[in-house]
Amino acid sequence: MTKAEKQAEEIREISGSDPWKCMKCGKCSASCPSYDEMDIKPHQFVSYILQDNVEALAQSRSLWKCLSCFACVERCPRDVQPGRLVDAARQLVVRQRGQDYLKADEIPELLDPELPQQLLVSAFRRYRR
Amino acid sequence: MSIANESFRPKIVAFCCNWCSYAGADLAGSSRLSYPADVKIIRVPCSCRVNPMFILRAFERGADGVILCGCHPGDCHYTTGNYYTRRRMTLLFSMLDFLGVENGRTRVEWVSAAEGVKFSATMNEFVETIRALGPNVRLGDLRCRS
Amino acid sequence: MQRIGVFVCHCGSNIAATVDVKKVVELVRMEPGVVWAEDYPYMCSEAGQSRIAEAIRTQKLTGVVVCSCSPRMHEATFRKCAERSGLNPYMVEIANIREHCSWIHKNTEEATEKAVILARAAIAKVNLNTPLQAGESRVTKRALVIGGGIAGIQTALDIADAGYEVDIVEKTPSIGGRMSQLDKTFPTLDCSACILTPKMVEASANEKITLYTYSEVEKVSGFVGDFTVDIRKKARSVDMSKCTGCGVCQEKCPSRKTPNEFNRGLNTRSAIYTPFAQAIPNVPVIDREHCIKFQTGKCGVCAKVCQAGAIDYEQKDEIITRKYGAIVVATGFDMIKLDKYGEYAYEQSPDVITSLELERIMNAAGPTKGHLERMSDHRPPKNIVFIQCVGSRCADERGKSYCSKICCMYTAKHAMLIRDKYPDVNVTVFYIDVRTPGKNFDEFYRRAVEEYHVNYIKGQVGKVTPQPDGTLLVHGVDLLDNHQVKIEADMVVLAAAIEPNPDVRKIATMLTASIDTNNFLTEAHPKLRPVESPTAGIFLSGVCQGPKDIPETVSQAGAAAVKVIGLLAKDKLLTNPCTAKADVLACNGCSACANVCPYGAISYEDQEVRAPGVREIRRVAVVNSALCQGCGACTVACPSGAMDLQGFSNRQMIAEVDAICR
Amino acid sequence: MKYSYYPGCTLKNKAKDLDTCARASAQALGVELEELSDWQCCGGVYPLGSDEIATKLSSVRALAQAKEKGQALVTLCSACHHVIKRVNDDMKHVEDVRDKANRYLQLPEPYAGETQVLHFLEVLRDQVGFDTIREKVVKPFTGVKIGAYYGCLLLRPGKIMAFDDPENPKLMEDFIRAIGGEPVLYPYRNECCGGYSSLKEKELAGSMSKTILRNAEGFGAQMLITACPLCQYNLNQAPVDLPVHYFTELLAEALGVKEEVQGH
Repeated sequence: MTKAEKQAEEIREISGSDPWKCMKCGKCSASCPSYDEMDIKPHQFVSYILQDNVEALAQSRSLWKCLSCFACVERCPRDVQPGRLVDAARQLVVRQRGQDYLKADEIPELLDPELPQQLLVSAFRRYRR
Repeated sequence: MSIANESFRPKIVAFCCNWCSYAGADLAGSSRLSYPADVKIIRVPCSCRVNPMFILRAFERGADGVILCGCHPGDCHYTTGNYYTRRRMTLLFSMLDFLGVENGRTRVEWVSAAEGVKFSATMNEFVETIRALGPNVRLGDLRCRS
Repeated sequence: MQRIGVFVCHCGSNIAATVDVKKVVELVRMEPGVVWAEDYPYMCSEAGQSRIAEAIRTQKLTGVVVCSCSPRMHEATFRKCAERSGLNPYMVEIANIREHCSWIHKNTEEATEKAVILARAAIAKVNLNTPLQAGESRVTKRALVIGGGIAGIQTALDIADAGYEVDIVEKTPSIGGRMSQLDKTFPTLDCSACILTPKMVEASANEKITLYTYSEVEKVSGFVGDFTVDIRKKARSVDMSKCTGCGVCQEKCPSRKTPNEFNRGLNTRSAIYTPFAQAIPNVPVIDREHCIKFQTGKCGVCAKVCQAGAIDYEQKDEIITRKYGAIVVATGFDMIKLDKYGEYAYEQSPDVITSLELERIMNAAGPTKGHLERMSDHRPPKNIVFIQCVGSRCADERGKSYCSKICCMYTAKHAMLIRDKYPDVNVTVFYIDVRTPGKNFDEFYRRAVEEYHVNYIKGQVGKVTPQPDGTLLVHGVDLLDNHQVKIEADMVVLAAAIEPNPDVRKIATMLTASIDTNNFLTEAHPKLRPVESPTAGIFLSGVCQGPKDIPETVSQAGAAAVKVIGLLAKDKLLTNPCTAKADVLACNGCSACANVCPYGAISYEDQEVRAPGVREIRRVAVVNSALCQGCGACTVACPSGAMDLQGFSNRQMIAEVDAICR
Repeated sequence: MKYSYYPGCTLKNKAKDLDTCARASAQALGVELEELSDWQCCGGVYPLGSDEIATKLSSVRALAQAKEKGQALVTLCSACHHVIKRVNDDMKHVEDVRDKANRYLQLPEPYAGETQVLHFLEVLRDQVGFDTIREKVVKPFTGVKIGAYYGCLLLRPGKIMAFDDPENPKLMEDFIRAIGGEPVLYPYRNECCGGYSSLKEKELAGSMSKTILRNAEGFGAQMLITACPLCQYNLNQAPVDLPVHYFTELLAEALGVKEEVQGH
């Protein structure tokens, strides 16, 4: 098993999603509110995993644009639920140290007086180890 | 047969009704879904044909597990046969359990003609259970032992 | 002692590659009763069968065991072969060493060992077999068709054409079914009513056909050739012999708020109604739930205006009991409910409709008189979006796992008809795949694109959001261009999945016909016996067996009719001789067996019982072998062991158990 | 009616109104909310990775505490509800998570998802009943057109959250009717507000919130209600003049207990 295959396998395991069930209908991409921000679109995520192309996913902007709104999870007619694959890929990246999307020193300038604690907590959890 | 030094190979009798489960077993075969050779199937017209005597006889003759397969409730070819089976076997199995033949050794399962996958999975699982339980020592007729 | 011959089949390499057939032959020779054993590459072949026949004659065999494929495949073949050679066919048993052995095991040693054990069990059974004679039962030369859609009508017409009586039972007030709701049909675009109505008229005029409309099958008993069926004729509240079909009652009826089922609820109808103008019979029914007279007692307008005096508020449901030789199920389909697809806003917006609703809107006799308009404000739409595969091809519990098969074609038809009649209207179709197998089907779809410039986009729609201005914003995706598509539509049409008529479960249970997980009726063989149910005497016609379009339905309807005719042409049927039999010496007439018999095949009579030291008249069980289907329920219920099943006797079963556990 | 109550961090700080109004209303409705003694932050987002354990533990602690008291666990913040409900589902159905969490926490008694997790809105619907609320309302929002904003976290994934129809919910609309208001149905009520992207992707979140507000406004809404502090923040950041309140604020006001709260 090559490293790429191993990583793809790991993503499938972490996500608990079965990309082979995908019938490429695109309902995930049609539902995604951050679609325009993403370089790799939700339905492409599934294909990338099937092709063991984890390297591209790890470099992808899409990891940080997914909002975990679960629209694709709810609507996927094939139970593939691409949102879970996106999150698994994100986990794979943030678990490697130094890959955090959010650095602690950036925080002060991002704050505003109204900002709820929930936002900081959520962003921290999603964006860094 | 030489079972001298091999690991435990259970004897398992499976009664399958002609209309659903036997066809399900055929489907498992034509789909090449394997299960251990320890399972031997006896064809009956309906699961309700299986007299508790047959099951007692199997254990007496050294079977380690007996499984009964019939049509799903509501789908019986004879309308109600599997309901009789369900009731009869509930009684029989609890009695057998009382006599020391553990509940894991007896089982009723509904397998339709379309469920080759289920048939194979059920048999694999059942054989696993029996292997874990080991040889059946209760009810065996000592005169039958070689 | 029996003289048994064992015949081991290689099935080419299907068996021989895994099972050491020579070794099986060698080992079974040592079994009690076996006087002959041989192997051959294809036992079922002409040559194989003649070897069996030869051995029966030369070895004077009294029993035969064939180790081969499943008895469901070739038991009948080998039994016929034995019969031709002068051996009772029920002296033949099959050891299934293919499906239950060679195909599922890899290890030759294990497979061979198992094959030998299976052969032993069969040999042990044959040692106890006795010759059985198949009985005969008579065939009632009349067929019943359940469902009066195009499938049922065509089957009935074909059966009647061969000269047999046939009854159609239809639940709604008129025959015609789904096809009567359609506007045009693909791929020829001829008008549905124009080709269906003549068939409906033909069915009602044919003297061999009896129509029971507004009726339902209530009870079925009996078996192939001799079914007894109770049909409930629901009270129409209108005397069919008096009504002239003038329609005045419907015009004058003051209760007009009931959703019109025929128009899929897009408009309303009166409480006394015929579903559509060409209804057959053209006799209205009173929907008692919505009738003012039945609900409050005060009204009776219809009775007052009826010149023929046909209105009968006192009419009662009537049960008709009839005998049939064969039953055809033609219960058809409906569209799935869309309440679980909130993202498509079907329940939120009247301008999101199903394809069948569009069919009614396009129809000249429909709620809009054939004008394409939005149901919310009756304005003509400018942008129509079609969404495919709504609830089809789903792995989740919201939808169906199968492809509904007809949607790609009817959507192309709708798109084309709209573009043809209203060239200014933009039509967009979101599809996952366009599936057009069928004669002239792909050409038809291509015409929609090439000639009519329908905009096909590969990708599914995520959500339809109704906007404050009344438009519907469709959020889709174009997977080929890889961008999201947002279309401001003013009408959205959903190709909802089709599903078998929900009543079919109840009917299948009455018929003991098997049904799959999607509620489609199961065929006896998916390829080779597609119009028969595994239950003898039950036949399948139309979508109750699987999704189909009209041409396919009509072909299947004809095929089912041929099967029925083949059955009804026989005067007698051979019955299964594997029936229960009571040993009068052991029977004490306790009734335990009769209580569990699902066929009412067991009765009791006083018989003189004679045995050494016994001579008395006793009440004993008697099995009617024409009614007994051989399930064996009684044999287990019998407390004295008097009841036994021929062909599967207690001794035979125990011999098999012993052989396996040896 | 006595419940364990898990407020969550934001409700102790920026979203105090959500919390205090709920408590006052609960009291007025005869519901006792008993705050867990030492709850910890839920983490804000549910860890989707099936091998994540550590990030689920704080929820398990809260759940186990409620179980010990024999009470259902009530939450207010959508995010807390989402996380705790899903972790509870894992504890009930995913053997691996259950084993690992129990081994780590060494609770007096192993926890296996026994606690019932309820959102306060579910308590209002199923335990108190909207009819009862209607009777107790003293200052109804008569004639006020109110849009419910559900967001994502309460509804999805529908199978686990089992809150309402995830694509066409009606719970909050029924709530609005109960307090005398007129619910406004608009299709974006279950679309994402931008969530945590507003920290680094302000434009993205802003445009999404704007779409939601414009749509609600178009359908005639005079205000929106929500159960989520982050949704409220995001929606309020958008340049649309449509007030967004917590549903508990309106409830307290309708029940006539709002002043009390502000008096404190």
